[in-house]
Amino acid sequence: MVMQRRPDLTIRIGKLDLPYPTLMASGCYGSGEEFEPFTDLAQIGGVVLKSVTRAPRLGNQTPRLVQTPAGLLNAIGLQNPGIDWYLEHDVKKFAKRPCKIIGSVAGFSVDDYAYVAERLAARDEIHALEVNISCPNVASEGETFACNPQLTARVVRAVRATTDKTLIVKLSPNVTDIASIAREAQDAGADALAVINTVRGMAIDVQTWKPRLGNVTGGLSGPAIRPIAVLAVYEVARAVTIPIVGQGGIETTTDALEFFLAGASAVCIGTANFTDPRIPVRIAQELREYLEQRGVASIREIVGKANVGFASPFQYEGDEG
Amino acid sequence: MVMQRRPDLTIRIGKLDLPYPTLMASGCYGSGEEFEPFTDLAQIGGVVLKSVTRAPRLGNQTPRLVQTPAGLLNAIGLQNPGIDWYLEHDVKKFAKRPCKIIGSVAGFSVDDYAYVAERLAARDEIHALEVNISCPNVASEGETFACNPQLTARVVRAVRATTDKTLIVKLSPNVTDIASIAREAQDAGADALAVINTVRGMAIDVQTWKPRLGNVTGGLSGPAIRPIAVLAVYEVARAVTIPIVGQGGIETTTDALEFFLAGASAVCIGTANFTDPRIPVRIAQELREYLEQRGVASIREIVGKANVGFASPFQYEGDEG
Amino acid sequence: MPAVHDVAVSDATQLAPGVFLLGFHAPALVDVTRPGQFLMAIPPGGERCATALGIYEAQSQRASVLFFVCGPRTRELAQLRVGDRFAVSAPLGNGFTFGTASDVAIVAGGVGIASVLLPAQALVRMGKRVRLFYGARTAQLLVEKDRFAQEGCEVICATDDGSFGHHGFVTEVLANAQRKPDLILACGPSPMLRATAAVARQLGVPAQLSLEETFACGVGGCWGCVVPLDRNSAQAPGFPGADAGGSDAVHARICKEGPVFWAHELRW
Amino acid sequence: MPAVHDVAVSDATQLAPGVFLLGFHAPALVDVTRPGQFLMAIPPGGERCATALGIYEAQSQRASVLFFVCGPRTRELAQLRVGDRFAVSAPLGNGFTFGTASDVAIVAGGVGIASVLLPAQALVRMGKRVRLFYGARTAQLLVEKDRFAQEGCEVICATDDGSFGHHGFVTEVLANAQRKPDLILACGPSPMLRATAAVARQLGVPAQLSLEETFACGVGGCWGCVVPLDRNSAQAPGFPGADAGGSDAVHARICKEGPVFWAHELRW
Ligand SMILES: Cc1cc2nc3c(=O)[nH]c(=O)nc-3n(C[C@H](O)[C@H](O)[C@H](O)COP(=O)(O)OP(=O)(O)OC[C@H]3O[C@@H](n4cnc5c(N)ncnc54)[C@H](O)[C@@H]3O)c2cc1C
Ligand SMILES: Cc1cc2nc3c(=O)[nH]c(=O)nc-3n(C[C@H](O)[C@H](O)[C@H](O)COP(=O)(O)OP(=O)(O)OC[C@H]3O[C@@H](n4cnc5c(N)ncnc54)[C@H](O)[C@@H]3O)c2cc1C
Ligand SMILES: Cc1cc2nc3c(=O)[nH]c(=O)nc-3n(C[C@H](O)[C@H](O)[C@H](O)COP(=O)(O)O)c2cc1C
Ligand SMILES: Cc1cc2nc3c(=O)[nH]c(=O)nc-3n(C[C@H](O)[C@H](O)[C@H](O)COP(=O)(O)O)c2cc1C
Ligand code: FES
Ligand code: FES
Repeated sequence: MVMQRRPDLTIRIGKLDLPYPTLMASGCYGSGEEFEPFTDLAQIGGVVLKSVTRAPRLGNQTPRLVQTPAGLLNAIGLQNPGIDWYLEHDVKKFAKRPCKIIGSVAGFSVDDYAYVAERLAARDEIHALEVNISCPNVASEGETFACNPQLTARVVRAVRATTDKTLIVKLSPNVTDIASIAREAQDAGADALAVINTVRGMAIDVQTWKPRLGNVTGGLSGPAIRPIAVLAVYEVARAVTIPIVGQGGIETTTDALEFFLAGASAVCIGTANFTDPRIPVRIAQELREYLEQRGVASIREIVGKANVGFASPFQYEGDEG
Repeated sequence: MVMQRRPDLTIRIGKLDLPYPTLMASGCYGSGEEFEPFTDLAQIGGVVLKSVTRAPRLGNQTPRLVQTPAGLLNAIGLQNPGIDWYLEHDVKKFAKRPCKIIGSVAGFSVDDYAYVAERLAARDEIHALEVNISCPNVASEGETFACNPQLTARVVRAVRATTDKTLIVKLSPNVTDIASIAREAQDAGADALAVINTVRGMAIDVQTWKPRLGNVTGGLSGPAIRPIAVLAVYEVARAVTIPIVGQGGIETTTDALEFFLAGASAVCIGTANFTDPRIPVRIAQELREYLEQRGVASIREIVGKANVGFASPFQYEGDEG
Repeated sequence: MPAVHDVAVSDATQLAPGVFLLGFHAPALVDVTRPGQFLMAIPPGGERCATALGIYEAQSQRASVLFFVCGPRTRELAQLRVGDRFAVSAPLGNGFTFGTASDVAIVAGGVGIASVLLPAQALVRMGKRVRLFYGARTAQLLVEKDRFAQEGCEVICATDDGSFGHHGFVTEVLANAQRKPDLILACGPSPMLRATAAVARQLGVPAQLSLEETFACGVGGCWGCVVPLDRNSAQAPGFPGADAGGSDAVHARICKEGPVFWAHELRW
Repeated sequence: MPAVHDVAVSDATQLAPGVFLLGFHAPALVDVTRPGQFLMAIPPGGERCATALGIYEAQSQRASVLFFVCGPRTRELAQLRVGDRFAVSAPLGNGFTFGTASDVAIVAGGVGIASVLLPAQALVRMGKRVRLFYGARTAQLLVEKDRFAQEGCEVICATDDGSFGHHGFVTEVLANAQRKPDLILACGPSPMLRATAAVARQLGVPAQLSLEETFACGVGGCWGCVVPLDRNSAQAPGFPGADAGGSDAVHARICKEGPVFWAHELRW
């Protein structure tokens, strides 16, 4: 069955209307400008900017990157100029981009998050906010906000109070039960959830007997983590009603489809841009062809279509080998 | 500097003396017999048997396996004949193996674990026990024992009470803080810790719109998870004093060395046997060459040598992108 | 006796788009291979499980595999050039058994063709009458059909698109064949195997099916490749674990107890 | 203007064990490449970041890369055969600047040789005097040294094992050279670059170093490849984030602000 009109790829995340369901991941795409020579930004949904903090950050010692099997370890350390300089010099440039711009907020206290979010959201060049809660909370011995339901709720409530713009809360996979964190974020006012951030990992140099990353530990991204990310989306989709931005190892159209079918309303592409900057536009085009071949009118119709729950009443039974 | 005597690869785990620091992972190596045509079992440390339960289990629907980038998803569902038949027919055969045999105990209640462990440990053919606590506890809505410090402690105490043989407790990476679980297991009487079991994940078939595993979810193994496993060993090594059996994606001698340098006293090889059954013997030989070249007398001397702690007082700081 | 064989590529041919024939020098393997057995091809680049492939040819010191590129591992194997070395664990599994059959119908679909040349050759050598019922999506993918004719088989083809032979499924041709065979051997995608089993039941002819499933170890060590089998089958692993379900079915390992099973003993 | 170029391999040569020269037809790239720029080679099999490689040659519609196999990505590139297609993002980064120098010393160590042919050719064309100080582990790895002589450079070699030229580091030869150059360009492993910087300081000669670091994006988008740089450097990214440390050092991106930096401006 072939269609009359071309399948619809547009999607709405909270108040944010996207022409394509493909976002570029925070920290992986600069502000879009860096990739303009290699792709057409008008054919992607939007760019999630590198996370910005209250104070400027020099970031971690190098090496900040290590290649691993089908994966990439990174420990950038949130290098960024700080919100003041950022608002003064960077943000105005974003108006030129032919795609949506989503700011990313990071911090080390609930206050940090609220302060940066409020000032960032106040700018017209910023169409929505993502909150990167995979940061340590100084007030509780560096416990990661995203790893504690209460801390998650407090950050989200504080940020929510500062803006009406679409709020995407980005969850960490480094938890025992991501669904419970997802519920807290939804109840605290999140408009959408980004699932997942990087998985913690490390690599050791067997020649020098030293960790290979200057920061010792880092975040694992790329195809290696895709099965972990697909499951996280699948579980979160059963726990919340707000839209999910699926991410983690998306490199092909098949990969992206796994996330939509698991329950994501949009996908985010990070590390794959380091493999081939043409991938996001190719995925958008192939998604349309895929829907066309199956006579599906809109990408929205396949969201969660493979989410049939679990084989056992005990969600974890049967996958222990 | 070249040595007189060949470097020593022997290692002691609790009361278990291993001629080589290389174990074959539970569920990946049958009882050793299956791989005898392809390798020399006398050149591996030992085989960890497939986990056995109180009652027989038919296991999960197929497909039980899915290839992922540099990884393998499995959901076997602990197919096994149950402890009675196992003791009667299987165990006596193990005496023939030219390597150590480590029984693996699984269960769905504290009682199950103690019952199976006691009967298994009573047999001379079984030189040590590994406890696979990545199973759901029926009594607490299927919560995974390994994901709850109290449940972990209760299982380990119960099993400890049944035997003096070396007890290896196998930890799950699907937790917020693996170090705290490791401490509980040590305090409850574990002689050693196996780090890590598989990482939960799933894959979706974009043609049929169904999960690719019959069980929906499964456990991810192979090189893809190595950076996650190396960090888990690194963190656990800082939290406990008992030996660690490192595992997760070991395929080459370099990989194995990463685990020793992170703090493992022995390594366990699973999925790599599906890649090439010659890998374990090759790693043992190359480990000896590596030590020889560096004039290191024993593998024991490099354990934890790259474990320098963390860059920031906040263990998680800096790896959030 | 199976073993790991280090081999060198002797010839590499693309038979059709995405379909490759890879020959290699492996005297030791050729001597011990029985029809219907398979090998595990060790990936040169590592990082993945070995790939299960039927042993297509085994003659005068040369063995070969015939495969369709459908993912990263077959793509990697398709890049091997003459002279390149790689390794295989082989031979594995239990092959076909011919008994006293005198008129054998071999049913092959798609890549299934890769596992049926050796049985065809053996049966012809034994003076049996051999018909190959060969189905594929389209004419271009009916690779090696002439080869089977040369080997002395009667070759009957079917294509989904009607571009060659019968327009439809090869099992339809088998069902309506004038002469009834006294043994059916089949290898191919599981829908085709199920259809073959149904036809065999109708005709009252015993059928052996070579099953496919995702493998990890290929040697019986991981229990990843099971199929429900009649507990009374001679191939059934004799322990209760496999029938905890209480049914008369047990879970047998395709790689170890199979890959060839009697159609009437399967409980799938 | 950088872009993604789809190219076809025109020639593939093994120069020494593990060292490969890969030529490809890329007219559009050749026209715009400046000496010292690099490319990101997109991995044919995916699953990994593109590989940063210096642009070795760029002439008459053909460009090339010269690389050492040290991991999965370079291994994959080494398997490309004539006619195979792959893609590169290029040209990237800022190259060397020659100013009014008339006597230039180029220091290359190991794979560093891959980034210095284009500047050598350009300088010779401009009538400058060019000496190549070339170091490697052993004679066999002094690949392409004759090529540089043919191009009109005076070639001075050193090997760690003394198998060819000076026995020791090439920077020692530079330090004791009779004639003092008025500009030094260097590319190689960072210990060699640090030694070169020290020699340049002693001699009071300005030096440009082409740095290496693990890259991900190669285009300035991920901040994975930074090096501490004097905040007053013309190449310093003009914002405070980079000097939150309070030091006079800022973190500059090697792929974007570099890969070539003035030795005296580095704070490493
Ligand atoms: C006993 C036995 C004998 C065999 N003999 C042969 C033989 O002789 N010749 C032969 O060609 N094959 C044979 N096979 C099949 C062969 O082993 C498989 O095709 C093998 O998995 C190929 O590996 P791969 O890495 O290339 O593809 P894989 O990575 O294993 O992928 C296999 C399939 O999965 C699909 N897939 C991947 N991701 C997704 C997704 N997200 N959604 C939906 N589908 C997806 C791919 O498209 C592909 O069709 C045999 C199998 C067995 C068990
Ligand atoms: C601007 C620039 C230009 C460059 N130009 C060239 C060039 O022209 N030619 C060239 O050959 N290279 C060049 N390089 C270097 C090249 O990009 C790298 O060598 C590249 O990473 C190779 O990728 P790979 O996947 O083959 O190796 P990788 O997988 O990246 O491995 C690289 C190194 O890591 C080591 N390693 C892996 N695992 C471990 C472990 N556990 N412990 C210790 N060590 C380990 C490997 O042994 C290897 O030495 C350049 C780099 C830059 C930044
Ligand atoms: C097919 C398969 C079956 C497994 N079965 C078990 C099991 O029964 N019990 C257990 O404790 N671990 C089991 N595991 C986990 C492995 O023992 C090992 O801990 C894990 O795979 C990580 O190591 P690897 O990456 O080297 O495979 C299984 C793994 C695989 C791939
Ligand atoms: C180099 C690098 C830097 C990153 N920086 C950030 C960041 O600043 N904030 C954030 O929320 N996520 C950051 N991430 C995580 C990505 O946004 C993305 O969630 C993750 O990499 C998984 O997607 P992928 O596998 O497609 O890359 C970073 C990832 C990488 C690889
Ligand atoms: S594939 Fe492992 S048992 Fe069959
Ligand atoms: S490699 Fe990404 S900024 Fe340099």
